[in-house]
Amino acid sequence: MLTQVLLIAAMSSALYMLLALGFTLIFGILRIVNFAHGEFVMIGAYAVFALTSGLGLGYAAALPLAALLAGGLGLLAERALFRRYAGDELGGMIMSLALAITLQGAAAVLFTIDQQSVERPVTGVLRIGDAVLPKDQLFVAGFALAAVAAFHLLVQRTRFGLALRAVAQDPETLRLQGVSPRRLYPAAFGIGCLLAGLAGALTAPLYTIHPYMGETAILKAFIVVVLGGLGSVPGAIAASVLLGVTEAAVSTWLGVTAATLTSFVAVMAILLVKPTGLGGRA
Amino acid sequence: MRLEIEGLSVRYGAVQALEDVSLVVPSGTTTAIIGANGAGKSTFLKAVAGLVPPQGGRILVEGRDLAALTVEARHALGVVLCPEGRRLFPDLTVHENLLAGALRRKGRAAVAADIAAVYDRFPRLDERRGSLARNLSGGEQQMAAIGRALVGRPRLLLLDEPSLGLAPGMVRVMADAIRAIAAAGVTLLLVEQNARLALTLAATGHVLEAGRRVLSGDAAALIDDPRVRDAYLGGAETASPASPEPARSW
Amino acid sequence: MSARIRSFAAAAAGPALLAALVLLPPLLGRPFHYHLGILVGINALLALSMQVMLRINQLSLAQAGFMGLGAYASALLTRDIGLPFAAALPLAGLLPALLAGALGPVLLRVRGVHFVLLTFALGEVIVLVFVEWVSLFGGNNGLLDIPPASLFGTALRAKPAFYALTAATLLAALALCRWMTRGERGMIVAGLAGNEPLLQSLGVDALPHRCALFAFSAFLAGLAGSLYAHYFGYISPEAFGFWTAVNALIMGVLGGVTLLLGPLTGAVLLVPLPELFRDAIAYQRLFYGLALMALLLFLPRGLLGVLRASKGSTP
Amino acid sequence: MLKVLRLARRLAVGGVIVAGALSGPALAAETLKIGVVGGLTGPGAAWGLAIDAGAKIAAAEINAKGGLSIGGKPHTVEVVSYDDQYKAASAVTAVNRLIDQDEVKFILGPIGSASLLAIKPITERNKVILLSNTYTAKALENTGYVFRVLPTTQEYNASFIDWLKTNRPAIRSVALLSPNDETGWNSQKVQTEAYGKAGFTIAAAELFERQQTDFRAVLTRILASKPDAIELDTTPPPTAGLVVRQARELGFSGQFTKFGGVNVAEIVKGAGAENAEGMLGYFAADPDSKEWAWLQTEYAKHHPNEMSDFTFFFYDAAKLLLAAIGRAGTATDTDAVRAQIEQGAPFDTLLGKAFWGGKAAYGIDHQLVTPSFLGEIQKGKGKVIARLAAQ
Repeated sequence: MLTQVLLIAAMSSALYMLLALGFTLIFGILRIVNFAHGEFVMIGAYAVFALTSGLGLGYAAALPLAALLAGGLGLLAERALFRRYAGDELGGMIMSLALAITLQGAAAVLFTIDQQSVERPVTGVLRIGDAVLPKDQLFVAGFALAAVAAFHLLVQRTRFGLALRAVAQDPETLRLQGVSPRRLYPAAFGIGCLLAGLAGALTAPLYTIHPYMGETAILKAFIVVVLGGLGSVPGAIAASVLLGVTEAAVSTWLGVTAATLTSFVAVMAILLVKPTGLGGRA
Repeated sequence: MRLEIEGLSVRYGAVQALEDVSLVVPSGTTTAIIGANGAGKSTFLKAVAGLVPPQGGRILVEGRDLAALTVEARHALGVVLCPEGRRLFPDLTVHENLLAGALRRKGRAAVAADIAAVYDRFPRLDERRGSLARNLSGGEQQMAAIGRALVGRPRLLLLDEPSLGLAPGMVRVMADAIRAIAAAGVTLLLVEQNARLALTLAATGHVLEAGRRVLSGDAAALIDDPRVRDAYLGGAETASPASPEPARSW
Repeated sequence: MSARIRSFAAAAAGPALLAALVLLPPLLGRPFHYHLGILVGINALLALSMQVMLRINQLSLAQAGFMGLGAYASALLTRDIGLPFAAALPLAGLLPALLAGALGPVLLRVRGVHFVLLTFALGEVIVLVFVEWVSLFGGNNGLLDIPPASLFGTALRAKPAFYALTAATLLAALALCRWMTRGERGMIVAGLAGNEPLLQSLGVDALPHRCALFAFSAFLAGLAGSLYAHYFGYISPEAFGFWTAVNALIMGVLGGVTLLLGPLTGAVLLVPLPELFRDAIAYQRLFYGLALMALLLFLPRGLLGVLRASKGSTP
Repeated sequence: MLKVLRLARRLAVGGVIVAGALSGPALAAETLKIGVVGGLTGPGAAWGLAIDAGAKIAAAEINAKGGLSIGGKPHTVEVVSYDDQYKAASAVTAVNRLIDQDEVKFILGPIGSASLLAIKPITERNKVILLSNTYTAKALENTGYVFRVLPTTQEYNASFIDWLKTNRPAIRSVALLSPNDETGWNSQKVQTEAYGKAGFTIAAAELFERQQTDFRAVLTRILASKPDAIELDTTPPPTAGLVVRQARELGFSGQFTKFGGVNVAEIVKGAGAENAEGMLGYFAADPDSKEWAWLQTEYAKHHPNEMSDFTFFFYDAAKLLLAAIGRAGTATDTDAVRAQIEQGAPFDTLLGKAFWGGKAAYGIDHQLVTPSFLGEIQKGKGKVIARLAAQ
């Protein structure tokens, strides 16, 4: 049972990372708590659905397209809606709530409220001892980890990533180096939404798709990011693992509702001791 | 790069930070601005860099009015501020901080050469290139901050309190560095509480009091001016009686 | 327009607007309008409780949880212990106020977005306790058969009577908030909003005052909860979750965050809004979201903020 | 001046919004209004739309025949629907509006337990007839005007479990999985008792949160108890599909049963046809029947999404109600209409003969008892394998 729990934890952790990284990136750069983040997950999932069932594309082609679409829409949203709220935490939060409601409504109109599903690209299971490892989940976890690694490289190894890290730490000083934070916002928002869309596109074959699926996603992203410290990438990664393991263990041995309660009590406890989260610095 | 300031005034809400300040920094020279805490020295540099909007007056670089230019555009012209308190990116390494200074620039090789030059100037930084900025000592931070500004290829370098909180040995290192920068032809505008240091490094000096320029002149002469000596030099050594020219508007 | 007339108009505009809003349901006269009036009142109270915290630049998402605490307290005290409503109502405010007062010294060390997240988690924990502690709170099932509000031995079963109670509670809360933002107290509140030097010059220790305001905001939320419980006669945890707090926040922001009448204006605007879209059910959520975005984009300082700005006075 | 104009425009916009919200629609002279309250948007809207469509199909049918004759006068039947978003407060608003503004005396819905419990005092006080469906046992407690028009597990699961015992003797132990709310608690209790009474071992009884999509942990827990069958009870069908798939992937090869109601299309979507193969469950209606095909065509005229089988019950309920109003000859005296509803049994419904029951369980015969269908999922389609008459 322990092996199974650890496997479940590992797979959830990888997904949580993907969910949380985009969320924390957008907060780190624009100081906007994007409550519509879950809706970009939903967009990614519906995009895969539309591209595969509607246009007959293969999943391998639909996956990157869906992520790009979510990223592109995020870029547009930054231009049209969020630009004016950079640095205004309250205003940005409220605008993102309005956007979340709008996107849910739009999805319900476009795709109806029916649950949809996407054909799984991978099937079958791997067995490790008495533990079972579905291959599609393995694929999702592997792809998610690869995306997290790619994101890490982008942030750590490129000039663009350097600018992103710099603007998150001190936007004014970045201006003094001749780089305008405003020029980084669309890309940051777009990448954040792209990661969300990728999470949605990856999980689309795993779960069913519906217009309100974003609310579950945002809750997870929220817990992870709060635990890890807003804007902190290493914090988000650590917190994803922590949440994945706690959830798997508590819900296996104590039950599901206990797991929900545990995660929120853990959030409060950690925040009370360290208000900026695990990886955050005041 | 010649800097001309005409009647500059800056207000923060009800507080008048600068009032009708005029001065000229001739191209290729080092100019010092001294004054007490809160006299408006940092505000002056921030106004030149574009971080605070002036309420009145003009800022001209090579005869060009900077009013319409953003901080970033001024940086592109070569107006680079090395801010008070160093303002390194705390969670970037020393090397990354230096790279951040060159984010605007294209051409990797030239940037790499400039960074190598910084390491030559400050060997200590080279040793600490992989350390996070937040873990540096004050002197190391100041080296990194100046290095970052230099990598931005300044033509007019605005240095805000480079000696603040440094040990005497480190102050000497800084002074040498500043002389070398000046020798390379960069126009320098230096703001310092350490008036003696500033006036030793500069050709010309200006004294700010409560947002107004009250005294200007040849740096060497200012060091000997009793008013400067009493107020800013702790009335230390004896000085020659030569009096500087009185403040006047350009 | 002479300055005197203008200042008089500015001074009279608030009370006139308030009177107009309060008298709207009796003028329209139908029970359904009273019902909407009651909903507006309860929502405005909650939005007002959020505004108390927003005044010191702290956004608390725990207010819906505090409202729930008030609702459950009031319901249990009247239904199971037999306390009269007149006693349960203030207790329903005091209980969340005590909790907020007790947690305040810990929570309020944190500022900005971290405070938002902390209060979000607190709100979720409160609701989860309602869900999980089935024997006391009835779990997801909620509490049934909550007795109607009654004063002086008369049950306020009729909508106009309950509307009067709601309006009176809201007016009292508005008066308290106004009192709080005037004179020296007002200066302290302004100081708590970020002007720390001002506080120091007043010789005020910030934390106790912030705790007191947090407790006061929880008190208002608790009152809203009590009214909710006794009006509907039935409560369940989902009514006090995240979206309730968010809706109250949106009301406050739409009305105008810094203005006393902002929350009420926002509630008057938003509570009936779904009624507008009732003929286009499939598009309801979409239109609601678009309407919100439009309001935020075109009236960024809130409806009242715009009205005041066009009058030429600064808020 | 410009400012004044701008201000005036803003005020006008605000005024329109408020006025629009407060004005009620005018009453047509010879119209009978039937109210619908249900979750029409948001998660679970499929069931709310089933109420709406059921009522509208029945209304259209009778209007096409020249309207409903009440006391000799033909009335056009109009359906007025409000969304309660599954929230108690919104349901109360909807009911207030229906009773007060629309002057409606008959309401179909709601679905959510919270909504029903919150509006019941109002409808009872106003003697408004409520044809509802909620799984809570409290729905019919102390009521006079509430009818439940959809059978719950209580009504049929004993005969289903008996069938299982006789026809699948290899199954000895059952694990139950239900949503963690009033519906789930209630149905899990009923199922536990019924399976226990029939001699099955209850290997595990687990609850989950409705928004959950990942069940591997809880399934690991369930599979550790080595059940022969997993009973999915009132788990919403799309979620049930996910559970089935994740359980199969974790190596569960036993039987799935879902005696809390099956929607084949939704389960197959979530589970994949190969994983759902062989699942046994309660079908509200026979998907291969001509009635189903007809209703589905009618449904498509109202809503674009796939029809939920709840539509059957609300179509029949609306017809039942309209017939009772016609027989009572009054659209205002709800006591007379109630008497007609109670006396009408047994009725012919789309599903076959139905009647009122429930006295033993709830104290009042306001529970509709309909024929039920034991179905099996075969190759992604629902096949009825036994038809159990109403009893």
